[in-house]
Amino acid sequence: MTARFEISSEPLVVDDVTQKVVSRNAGAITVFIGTVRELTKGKKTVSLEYEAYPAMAIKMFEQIEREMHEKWPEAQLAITHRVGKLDITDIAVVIAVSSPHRKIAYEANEFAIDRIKQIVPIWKKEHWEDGTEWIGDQLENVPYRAGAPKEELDD
Amino acid sequence: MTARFEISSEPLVVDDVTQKVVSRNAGAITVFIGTVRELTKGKKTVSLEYEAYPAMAIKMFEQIEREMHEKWPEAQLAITHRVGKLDITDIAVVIAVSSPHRKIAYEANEFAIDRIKQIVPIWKKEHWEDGTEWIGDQLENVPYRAGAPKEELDD
Amino acid sequence: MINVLLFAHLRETVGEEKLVIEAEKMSVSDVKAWLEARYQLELSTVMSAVNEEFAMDHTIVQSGDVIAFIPPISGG
Amino acid sequence: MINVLLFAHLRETVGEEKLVIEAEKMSVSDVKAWLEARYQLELSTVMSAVNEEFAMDHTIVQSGDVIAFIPPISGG
Repeated sequence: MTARFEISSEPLVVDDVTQKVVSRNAGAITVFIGTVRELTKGKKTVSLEYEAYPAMAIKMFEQIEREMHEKWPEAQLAITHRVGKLDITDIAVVIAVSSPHRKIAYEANEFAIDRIKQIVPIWKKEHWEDGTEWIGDQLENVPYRAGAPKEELDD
Repeated sequence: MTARFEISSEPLVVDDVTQKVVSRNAGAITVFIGTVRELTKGKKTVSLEYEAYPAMAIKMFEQIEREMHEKWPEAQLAITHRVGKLDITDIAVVIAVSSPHRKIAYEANEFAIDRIKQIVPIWKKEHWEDGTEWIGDQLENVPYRAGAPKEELDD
Repeated sequence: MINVLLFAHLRETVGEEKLVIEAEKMSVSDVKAWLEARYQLELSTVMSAVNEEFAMDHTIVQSGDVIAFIPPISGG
Repeated sequence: MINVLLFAHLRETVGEEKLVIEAEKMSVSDVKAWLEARYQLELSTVMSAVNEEFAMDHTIVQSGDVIAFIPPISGG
């Protein structure tokens, strides 16, 4: 079986990620597909670039899985995050969660994307018509201590 | 463009449903995949059979879309429900929701499946090793009046 | 004439998915009574739809209309 | 020797994605000071990871370890 957590420089295929969580005991699979949108806070994105620290990103995906299993032992998780240059509507991340019951599949999936935005070392560079910028919490001024970094609230 | 709401007797292809909600303004797509699970309340399902009242089911999907737009005007919705005989892990329903922001994509998707289970005329017949039964709320004894029928809580 | 659609266990009990009643005008209750008089059915708690919209027991069904009986649903 | 990984704007500012410091043992703070002395960087608020685990300013980095600086993340 393919690894359930991946960083990929190739276009993502949603079904490849979903297949990893299919189970005879799953009545529900939720999939989150993060896509590149054109407008953020009124500014027009031309393209995006994602960079990752792959070895650590995979470890953080595994940590998210452990945290998820503490809350929802029956849920199964698979995540692939894209790196490289992406155009509008391209897929940046796919998260698939299966569970016997649907409520947990929604909750665990949303938990996973929230935690990805907190602890997984991946960076996005916006390319606008008039320039570029590495996105992050520009106001962040407290280094990571015991807990998680502050959550990004921009999407 | 293909209709966003469908009843299909062919195996469902998740990506066909997801593609219908792709948008340059969508930063998030959530997909719910309802699959046939083997065990329900400890009883082993061999296969399932779904029957629909297609014309009315499509109207009810459209009603769910209207209700969704009242709450979340920017969300887009597509639903396909399977009918006929299904085996374990086969897909019974696919719901795709896109939205500029992820929170709404999760909420609107869960709203859609909850409402499907309340108002869309589709019936499931369980085939066990020792018999069959049409599933429904066997305790339901109040006909539909102004509101919605009681929600099914079994999955 | 009034078209009656049956689904799930109602369809199986009656052995037909569609019936026709030769009448100009009936209430939903009348149609339920008509069916109960002919088949082993208990329809007092079954929902109905007239022309694909949920209906009430006192809703009037006209010739040409389609009335469907909707047992407790279990889709999704 | 200590391996230093740089990402995003830190990588672009330094012009390298990897640096090597010839040292047996340093704290994360020491590495930050070493980088700040050589490049136009302000690292006091930047997170770090030692061998792929988040680390503290007082965490000790040994020869052979990998220390990575993690600017505010923006994946997902």
